[in-house]
Amino acid sequence: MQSLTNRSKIVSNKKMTFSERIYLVAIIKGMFITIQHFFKKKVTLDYPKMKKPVVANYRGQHILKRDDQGAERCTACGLCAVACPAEAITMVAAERIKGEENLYREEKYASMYEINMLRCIFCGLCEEACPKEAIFLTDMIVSPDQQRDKFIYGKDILVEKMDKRYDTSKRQTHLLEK
Amino acid sequence: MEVELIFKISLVIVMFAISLGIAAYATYGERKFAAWFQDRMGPSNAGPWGLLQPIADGGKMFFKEDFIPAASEKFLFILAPCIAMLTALMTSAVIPWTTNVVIMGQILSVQVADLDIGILYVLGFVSIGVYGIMIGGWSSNNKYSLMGAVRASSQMISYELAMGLSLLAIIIMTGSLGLREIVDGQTGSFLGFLPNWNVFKQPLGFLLFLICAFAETNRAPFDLPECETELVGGYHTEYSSMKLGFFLFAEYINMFISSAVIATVYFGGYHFPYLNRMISDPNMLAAAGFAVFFAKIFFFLFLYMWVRWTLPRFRYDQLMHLGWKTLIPVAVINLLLTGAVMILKDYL
Amino acid sequence: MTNIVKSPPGYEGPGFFATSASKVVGMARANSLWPLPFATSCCGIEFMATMASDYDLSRFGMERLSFSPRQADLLMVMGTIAKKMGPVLKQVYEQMAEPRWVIAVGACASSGGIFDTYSVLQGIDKIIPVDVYVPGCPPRPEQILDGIMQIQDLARNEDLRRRNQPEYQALMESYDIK
Amino acid sequence: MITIDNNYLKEQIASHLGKQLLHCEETYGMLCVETTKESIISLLQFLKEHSELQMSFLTTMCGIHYPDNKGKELGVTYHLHSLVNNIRVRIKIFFSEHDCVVPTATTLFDTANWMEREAFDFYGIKFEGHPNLKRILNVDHMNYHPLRKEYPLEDATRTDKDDHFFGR
Amino acid sequence: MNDIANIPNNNKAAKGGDSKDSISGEYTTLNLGPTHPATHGIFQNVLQMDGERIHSTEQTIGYIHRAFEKLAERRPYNQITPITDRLNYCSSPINNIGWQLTVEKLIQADIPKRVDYMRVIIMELARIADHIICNSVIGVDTGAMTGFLYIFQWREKIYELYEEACGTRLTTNVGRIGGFERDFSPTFHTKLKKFLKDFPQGLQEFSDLLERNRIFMDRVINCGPISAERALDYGFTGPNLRAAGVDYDVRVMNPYCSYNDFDFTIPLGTQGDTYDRFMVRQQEMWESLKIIKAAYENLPEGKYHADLPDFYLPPKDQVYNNMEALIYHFKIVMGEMKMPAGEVYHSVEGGNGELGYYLVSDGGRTPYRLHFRRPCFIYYQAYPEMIKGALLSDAILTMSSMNVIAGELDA
Repeated sequence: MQSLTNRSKIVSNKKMTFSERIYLVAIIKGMFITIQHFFKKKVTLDYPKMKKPVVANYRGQHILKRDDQGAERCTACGLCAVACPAEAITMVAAERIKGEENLYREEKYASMYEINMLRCIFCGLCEEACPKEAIFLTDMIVSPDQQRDKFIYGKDILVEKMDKRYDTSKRQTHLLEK
Repeated sequence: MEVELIFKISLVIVMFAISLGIAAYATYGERKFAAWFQDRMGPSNAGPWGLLQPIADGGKMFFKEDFIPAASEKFLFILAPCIAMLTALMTSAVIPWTTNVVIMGQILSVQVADLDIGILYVLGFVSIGVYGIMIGGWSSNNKYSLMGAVRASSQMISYELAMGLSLLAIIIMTGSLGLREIVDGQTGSFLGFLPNWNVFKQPLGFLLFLICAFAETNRAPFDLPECETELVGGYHTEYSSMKLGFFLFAEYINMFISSAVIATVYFGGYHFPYLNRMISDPNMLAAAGFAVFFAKIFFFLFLYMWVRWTLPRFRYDQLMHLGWKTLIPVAVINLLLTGAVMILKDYL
Repeated sequence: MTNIVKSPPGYEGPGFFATSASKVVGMARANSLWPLPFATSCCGIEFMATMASDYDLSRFGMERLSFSPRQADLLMVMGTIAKKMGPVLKQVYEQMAEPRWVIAVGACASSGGIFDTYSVLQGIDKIIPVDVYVPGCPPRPEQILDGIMQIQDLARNEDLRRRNQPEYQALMESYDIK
Repeated sequence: MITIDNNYLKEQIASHLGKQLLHCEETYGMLCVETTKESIISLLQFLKEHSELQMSFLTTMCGIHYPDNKGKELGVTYHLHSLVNNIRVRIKIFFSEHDCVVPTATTLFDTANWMEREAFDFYGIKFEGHPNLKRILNVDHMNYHPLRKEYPLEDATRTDKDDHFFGR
Repeated sequence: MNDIANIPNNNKAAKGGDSKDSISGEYTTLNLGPTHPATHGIFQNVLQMDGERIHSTEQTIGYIHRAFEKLAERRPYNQITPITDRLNYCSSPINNIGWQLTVEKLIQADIPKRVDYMRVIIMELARIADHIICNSVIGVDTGAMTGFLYIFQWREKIYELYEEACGTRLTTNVGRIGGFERDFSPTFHTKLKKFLKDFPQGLQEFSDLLERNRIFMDRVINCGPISAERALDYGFTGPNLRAAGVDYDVRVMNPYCSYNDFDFTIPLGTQGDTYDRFMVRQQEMWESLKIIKAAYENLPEGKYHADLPDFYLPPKDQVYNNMEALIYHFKIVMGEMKMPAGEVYHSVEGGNGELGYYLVSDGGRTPYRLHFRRPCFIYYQAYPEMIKGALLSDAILTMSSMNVIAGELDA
């Protein structure tokens, strides 16, 4: 086969020198490397006693944000569900009735909003799709469970609690035009 | 007489317990050291620093379902781990653990049986040990097991030759087959500054013996009979529960015994330079000798692990080539040289 | 002599009533779960990361992977199980010696994930009983470890006789195992 | 010295195929040729053994299904690559789904073996002369060819999806 | 030994499964997989063995067939990126970016230089990550577990870099059609600098452990060789082809992402055996490192995405406040982009070789047909030929050195 480019270089040398042939040199060299590591500081993260910080834009469990007055931002437009490659999001839209203005920001809201966490692949497309700053992925980790049904997260889990608000200000800074 | 009998019986029990304990904690040590070699932490959740890990493993295995495959030879299937365990435990009978002790005025040797043919006894039991693996692999009626068994037996047979030849050189030098005499021949100093250990007189023989010991105990780089990536579990693929435990245990006991034999034959056993000059009380000396001996054993156990977590393993045919085409000729040359030196010594 | 000795505190329900003997054995089992990694795809790579130095599975006494199902205690199914693979998985499960636990790691093994397609099994619980589901695609090593710790809890609190209970037998029968 | 470019390639193919050249266009820098299944092997052989072109590397091949294209429902696309000249060509053939027997390319390229098995598995295209034409990715007892457009993607056993929202 | 070759049928052995020695003409059937430790649970090789020697092999694949191609026909263009993640999951970013480049070729987008360079950095990191897996697994399969654990720590560092760049570790879903979803964060820069500084030592240490160790060399030299002609006939690409001595590299032959700006050599082997494959991958990591350095040092200023209002999502604050942006946003997310009809083939140099995307668009919401040229799938069929007459251990090593990734194999 002729050479296709002029940038190639043969890198594998199969000829062994005498010192390589008698095994011992490489063995001792190898053992020297491993014994150095023996006394090195260990890199292990002793989970769960220690936790590794997760980056701000980590794609973990979702939350549905409320605005500063405590009203749900989601308007049940369904974009997140359409954008979901795993088809893990289901929602039912409802009209806001009088007196609920403090609960829901827009006139339409999601009366049911479920994410199947077992289906979800945490790709982040729903967050990207949301036009209302309502759904965010967070650095929280969805914990394993023993029952399959428990992984269908409804609004009770997803909607953020006002006393435990989640700071998403660092998440989408890149998407804002400076 | 009675004192001696009681002493021997208690020695048997103590050594039995020590063998088991060391084997158990060798598994722990292996896991911990392997972790340290690999920048990891190693077992840490079972008890403080994971010290209860071997007990957890044992406890789990005892209560695991005992599975005998329908296609297996049931009797042999059960017999195999027993043979492996039994031979491993019996080998230690001839090892002299330390200098004689004095109890109630009687001089007692801390050795279960001071046989004249101690070395032959060790070699004999080691070669019976392979039957455990062979029978286990064959009776499982599993192809991977069978291949493991075939590998194990051919490997053992090939490496036993070189091992025997390298030991022969020692026997020529000391003129005895008894381990006690071999140990006691290693007091004093050699060339003025080295301890009079056989390793300095027989460096080549030691290297050969060490390599063969690795092969005999099925340790990396010679762990072909059970190499995971090729044969799944090798000869013990079909074994579950404590029968598997026996096989794994036997491997560690064998490691312990072979470390003891290496220390005895090449590293002066319980002797250490100036030890018997510093301590005059025989019982204290025995205790110190015991400690020295175990320190040496532990070093070799560590070496086993160190090598295992460094080297890749051989291929089956390369292993055979190494055994037959390299180690045996070198061992013969070593033997001839030793003989020649011995004859020359007589003339000079 | 009407004084009846009170039963020791334990877990209610048949097979979950842990006595002290069971507790000791359970502790031993929990700390010596030898996994059988049934890794088929992406999650298998994440399992490698869990096993590697940074997360180090050996802390739980789990670094001895037993590829022979006879010796394994924990079947870790990681990655997509296609319908072609299903019977193989079931056979592996059947070959495992009791007690055995199963952990479904990742969206694909737990539910099929994004692969809602003709060739993919929609969750391994269709063919074998699953003890713990770990969500994520693939889960972080932390999540895998969380799942393993849940299995440890199960092992620790399991009664020695549970596997002989009619409930357990019925469960096995419902999966047509043995 | 001939410059080997798409025009040269086109001329060569046209002169080889004659009337069998059904369609030829250049899209996104790659020449795309349509021919009949009778002449596909001779074309592939011609290109492979051509002393100048040396298109001896079968990059990939795959089936395609146009259910509305009556009489030409199924197709196979070959991508050839000349490593020496660094030029690629796409060759397509179309045929009826009732007569989906195509001569095999395994006689020319060993690599065609699994690709043809895959095309058979997905589209039911039968490659005449293939040494081992059976399903490759799906289970043997599957009774349809899943990538044809009429078959659904979804697995019928999925239980956790409620389709009536958003009309999915 | 000659009579072994012309024994016609070994069905008997397959049925009975009993082993006799080769004189009687029967072989042992050994099922390597689908759950063998070295196959990582994904494919099956039925070996006809004469003792430890392999007489013939029959492969069964498809154990994780996930119907990517069908799935791609039902998903809008922007939802295909997460699917490509799972093709060759050892180097997901290459798959992601390869797909985006294909669509960009279809829509003939003009991509800024900065995006190209950012892509090069991410892709070369992915290549390193991919080769780390392959080479360390060769190490593990020879029994050297420790090297694997040393080098894997560096993979963990690459994971951290991915996490900085896109928010997750393995299945990255990085980049969008037209560029990236976000610029490299400041932490990414510091981490990348640290990686570039420290990784050479780690790689060197791994080389020292294995490369010139005779035990290792004996194991891998002459193990599963394939000649250049046969390799080409079997459609080999990537490191495996280069190990056979053909300097075909998509990055050089059909440069994409401004790869022609970078100067790097193509490492070659001679015989196509496992040692060649190992060494080629080893050297490619050094080359990738060189490319990353060059790309990072010359990283141009500018936007991290192309100006493609029809395909690239508008900035979020405009979506919130501006009606026009909101309409575009809806259109893109729903997949109602103005996708031109046409056919395009684009290939990138994936971890295992030429990763090609053959996209047929009819102008609709989803691709009409999307065929992936999966290098693994194509070259794995050469396996029986490569291990014929070899020992069982060789078969295992050949398999791991070919780097067969299940996701890519079965699609």
